[in-house]
Amino acid sequence: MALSRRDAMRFTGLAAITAAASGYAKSDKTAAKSTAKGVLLSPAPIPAAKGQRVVIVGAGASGLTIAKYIKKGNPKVDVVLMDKRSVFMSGFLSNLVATGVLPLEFITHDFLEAARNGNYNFLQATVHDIDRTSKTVFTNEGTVKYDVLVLAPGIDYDYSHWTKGDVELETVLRTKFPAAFIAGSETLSLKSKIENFEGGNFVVTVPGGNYRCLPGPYERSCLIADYFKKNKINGKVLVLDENADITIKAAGFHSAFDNMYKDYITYMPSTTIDSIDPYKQKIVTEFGQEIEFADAALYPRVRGNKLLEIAGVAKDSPANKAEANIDPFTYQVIGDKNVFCTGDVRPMGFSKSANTANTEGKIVAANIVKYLGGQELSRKTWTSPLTVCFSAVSATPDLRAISVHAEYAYNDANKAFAFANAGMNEKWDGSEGIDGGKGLKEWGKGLYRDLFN
Amino acid sequence: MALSRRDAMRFTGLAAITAAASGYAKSDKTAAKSTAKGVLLSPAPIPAAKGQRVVIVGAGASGLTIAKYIKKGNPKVDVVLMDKRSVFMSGFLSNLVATGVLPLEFITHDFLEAARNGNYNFLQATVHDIDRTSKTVFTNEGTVKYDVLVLAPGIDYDYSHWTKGDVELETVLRTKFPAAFIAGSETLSLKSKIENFEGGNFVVTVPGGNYRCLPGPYERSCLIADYFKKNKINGKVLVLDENADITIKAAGFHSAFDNMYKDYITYMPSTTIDSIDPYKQKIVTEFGQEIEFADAALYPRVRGNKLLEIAGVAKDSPANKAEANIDPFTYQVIGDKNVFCTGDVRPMGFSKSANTANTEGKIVAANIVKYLGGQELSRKTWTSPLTVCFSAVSATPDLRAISVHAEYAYNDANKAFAFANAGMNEKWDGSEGIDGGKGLKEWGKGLYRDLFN
Amino acid sequence: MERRNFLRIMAAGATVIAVNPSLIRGNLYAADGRLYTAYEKAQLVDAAGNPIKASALDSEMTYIFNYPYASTPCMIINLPEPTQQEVQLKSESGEEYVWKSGVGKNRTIVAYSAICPHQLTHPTPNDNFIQYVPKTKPTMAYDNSGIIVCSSHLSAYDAKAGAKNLRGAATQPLAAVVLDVAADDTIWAVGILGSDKFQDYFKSFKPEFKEFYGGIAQAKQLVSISAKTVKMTEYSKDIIQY
Amino acid sequence: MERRNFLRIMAAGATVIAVNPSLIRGNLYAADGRLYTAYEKAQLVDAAGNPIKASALDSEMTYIFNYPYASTPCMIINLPEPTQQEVQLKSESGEEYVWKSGVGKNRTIVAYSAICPHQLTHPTPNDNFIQYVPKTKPTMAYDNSGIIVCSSHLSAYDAKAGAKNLRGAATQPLAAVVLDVAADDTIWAVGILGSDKFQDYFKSFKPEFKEFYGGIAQAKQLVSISAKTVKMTEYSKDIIQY
Repeated sequence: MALSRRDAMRFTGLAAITAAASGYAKSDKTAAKSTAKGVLLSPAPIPAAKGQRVVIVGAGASGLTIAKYIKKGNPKVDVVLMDKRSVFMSGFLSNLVATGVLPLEFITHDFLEAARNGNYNFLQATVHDIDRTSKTVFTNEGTVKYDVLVLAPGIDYDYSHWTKGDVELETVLRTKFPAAFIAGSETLSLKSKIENFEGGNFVVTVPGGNYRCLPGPYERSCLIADYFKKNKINGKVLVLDENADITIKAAGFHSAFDNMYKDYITYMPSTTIDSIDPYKQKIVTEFGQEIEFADAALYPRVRGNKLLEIAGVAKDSPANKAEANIDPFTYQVIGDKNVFCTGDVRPMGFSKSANTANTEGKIVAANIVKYLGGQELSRKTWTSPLTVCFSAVSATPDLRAISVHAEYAYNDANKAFAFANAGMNEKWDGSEGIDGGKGLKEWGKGLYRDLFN
Repeated sequence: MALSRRDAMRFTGLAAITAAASGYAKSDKTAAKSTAKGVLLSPAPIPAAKGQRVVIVGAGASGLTIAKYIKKGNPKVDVVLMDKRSVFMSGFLSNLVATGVLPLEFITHDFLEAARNGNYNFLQATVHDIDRTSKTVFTNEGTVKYDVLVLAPGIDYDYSHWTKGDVELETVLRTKFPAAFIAGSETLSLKSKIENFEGGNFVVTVPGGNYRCLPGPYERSCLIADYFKKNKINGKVLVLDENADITIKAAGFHSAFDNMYKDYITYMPSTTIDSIDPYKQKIVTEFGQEIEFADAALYPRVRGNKLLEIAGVAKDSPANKAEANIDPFTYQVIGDKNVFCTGDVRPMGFSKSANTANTEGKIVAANIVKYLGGQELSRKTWTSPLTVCFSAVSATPDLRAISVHAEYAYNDANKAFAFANAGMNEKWDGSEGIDGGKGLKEWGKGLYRDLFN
Repeated sequence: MERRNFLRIMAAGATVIAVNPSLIRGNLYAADGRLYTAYEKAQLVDAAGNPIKASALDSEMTYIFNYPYASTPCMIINLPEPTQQEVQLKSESGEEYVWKSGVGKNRTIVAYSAICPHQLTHPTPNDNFIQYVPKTKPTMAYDNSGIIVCSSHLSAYDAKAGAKNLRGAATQPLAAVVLDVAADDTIWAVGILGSDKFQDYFKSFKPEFKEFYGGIAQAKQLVSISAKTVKMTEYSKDIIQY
Repeated sequence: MERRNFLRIMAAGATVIAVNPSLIRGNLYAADGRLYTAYEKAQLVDAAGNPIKASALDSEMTYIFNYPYASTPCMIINLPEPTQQEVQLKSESGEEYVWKSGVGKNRTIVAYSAICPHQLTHPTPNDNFIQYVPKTKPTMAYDNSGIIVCSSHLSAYDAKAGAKNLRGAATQPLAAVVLDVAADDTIWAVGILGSDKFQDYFKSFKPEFKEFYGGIAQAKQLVSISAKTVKMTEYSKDIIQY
């Protein structure tokens, strides 16, 4: 098809640029030296602080809540929320996306919208250093100074129980059988694994410690089984649980496993993995049992995000490695009250879930406003976050879910937090289950509204 | 609803963790000093190189192609592909997502899948420094050594023409009226702007220079107009074009504007913006014309990603700021042949589009394999990338698209690249337009297959 | 589909009855006017457009009407016992205000915004998670019933005390609708007391407004003259309550 | 729907005709056997299962059959002129091989994999972007027609020369189907010459295999005995060609 005269002219326009740009080969005088220091030690491209500045690192349920509610509590506080991601994807409800029940749009949200509605600054940047003496955060976009720093970076995976330091094995496990409890590529991997499954064992593991989203692996097992059943796939979900029993909503999940998925789920409690061969796709348990698998979502233990170590505020907890070394009532770093750590890096053993982080975030935000106003924080300024959490147990023909809600109370006798005012709805087979399914979606939508609108 | 006995036991399990973790308030001996240096100067958690290692920064169309095709060319080369994002979203086809024609799933893809299929390592990490003397890349996950480094970080926006250095104005523009030519939150912002539009002017700007996706702003204008028309929204798309005419596929877009969108699109060529008031939502042009807008997607000029400056390989080009200072035939940095720069940071004035980057990536990958094998690269090892690009002009009732394809040839007389073997299909109103619409989707799917499968 | 049409008609045709507003005295606003906004009075009418009489409200039934905007749902409930009086309340930003009392012969009639201040859950033609839980029905949200519960995140509100927070994630009471009961036993909404979430609501549900009200502008229209009032089971297809 | 069923039947019921394969001599493989894979011979039959005669193929029509796997589409074309002979070709990884010639009385009949090696575009029951462009029809992909074009990204292949690359993004020829024409004028596929993309194809289209072939395993079944061969317009609903 010949070019028309008009078309030829358009092309010429671009060709002119091409011509001009082609002169480069001539130049040869680049400094070999890196200019990184110069670029990165300048301030990041955000407006100068117009008052006391709170910098929040990590725009998950915790960070987003805190940014919004600090501005609500005192609009004069300057708030900068940072995240390395260009888009938000929630871990909550992601099992429903992985099994095709909900579209990706449902869990994917817009940081800029949150910033527009919340009247704070969002900066897409990754932190690589924090100097708590000069109160400076170093990012790939430049530096940001803070008066108060909030670290809400969430979990990372701790593969050490399985890999004993073998980095290659860890990389292969992360790549081939991702846990899919940090939303993003992992979620899409899980989705394509389920969609392309041709039969055999599909292994789901449940880690020990206080892992993110206690019911998550059980919910996932139900939904994968539901998918196999619906699509007549000759597959079986093997649930390898490091714990002695289902860790939460046990009655509900057990009855779903037994009644709906007898032929599709094998639940294996107290199963500690000794070794994994990702090439032969074989797991050997502590007792020598060999388990072959056609595919898997291998969820290792969790730890605090590496950012805590970068900031020098990490400490192993009895449950997990490298969690935040904070006062459990004020969320302030021990020895540095200007730094708060929230969300899934907190060491208090609360449920690592979005609803907990969201309700906690409102409390922490109110306390940060008080702190910036000169008030000391203490046990007296503490109130309990709330854990409200729905888990799907089936999607076909109806979405059915069970739920739990609980507060936390501090027990002075044993110096521990324990659940308070807790309740469960573990019946899924009547109208409660269908209401639960509707509740699950509205619960998620409510959270998105609170974080982004 | 009371807790059953069994439930109470489950809760106890978690409460035990809670109890154990609550001991933290007692400890008070954290070092205030940052440990960032220690954490970040250790190697990143990827396997040791098993041969010559190529590190590719940026997993867009360019980086993904190069990673895959180096492994195809020589499986013994160790390839590490890095990106700061947890998930891939394409700019191409994103206008169709923003206008609700395609679901988000269509453009969102999985880096881990690409790594699994391509047999290379993917590392989610952000680079903050590069030392070309010791051949080390510094990331928030630790250091990575390279034999060959490929920088394919893509564009950033250059707001300086509009803001004259006013960082606050830039932040407001980025937040309130994002350009949506870097996929992610910006895409979702555009989508909600269109869906929630209540009438008035919707401004779309077309920058000067060699901006990303030449037809993109025109395609977007058509699709927004299509949306307004279909949903009976009393809105008008004002296309403020810095250029004297539509820069590509002009006949096709002009006829679409004139025939389908007479009442919905006002095309304003040669319109340079003098100032933008993002609060009053008013633009003043160079000639003093005042344009009020109800909403907008303001696309400023583009520049090379800041990473080039970090690496010390940036140089202003006649078209854009801070593009790669490379030999246009070998893509090697002038003075440092171990560093290649590809994709939208190249200064050659090729079309900044995924198909160009993908075809270019295969050539560059083959050349890197040769270079690692000891061969010198030169003009003789160069072949032309291909630009094949479809643009939707309507979605209702049928998806219709126009297209262009072209190679590039170097002209020794004027030392410039120019289009060669170019062709257009700018007819959209017959069956060609419908075929074009189908072609558009298959074109995109082909690219995703090539990048991820 | 029917529910959607019903709402469209409600929004568009809310101009049936004319009454001299000065005949009706407000009696339930904060003493000092803080956190009280008067809107145009609207008479509560049934689906056929006939005035609803206070004495005709079923006991412990949640009725829904949209007020003060075409898209902002409220609930009116006839409680089994008289309400408390002069209840001291506090908004999430710390402002204090007083809710005076229920209305009607026995001070048993209350009305509140049905937009949960926690995360804006509210009745739609599809479903309703927020309603009064009768005394005989258990709820997971609180120790006893006879309260208002949002079953989305289990916030519990004291129906007889200005929707004061009892438990859950919500950090302020439901906004109250200030009601008048006229001498002829007709019921009138006259304003909103407390911190409403209308602006957040308008930001958050634009696609829903298009679906149910025909557009965003339509959803933001102020209700005028009368407000159609129906049982929650007629308003929403599904009632979800734990 | 019809097309989908057609494919399922094709995959499942490909066991109609039995012939002694030894009666048929291959004549179109690479001289040294490189890049040639023999598969079970399959006779090309029409939709009714009757053998297709070489002399009965319409000139310049693209016919589609699936070979050597139930889901891998190939095209057979009767060109208007005799093909070239002993064409030297090169795969994308640099392996050289020889395509000998077309078959049939006048050496005009050629067959190639219809999976474009560039990005795996191929005919499906929904649409077909890759086909022979008759001499009288223009194409955007190249200066002259009478060639094979993938209109997804405009790769052009020389139909009469082993599908050698003429222009576009593809970096190797289409894989060739090695054909035999028997003494009775029946046509047999016997193997694949050149670098095929079958493994990439199997990785990339799993959802499609479920939709059109009933499953991934079914899609990977080897074709046996016969291969149903239809005009591309019967195989795909939409033909897209620039």
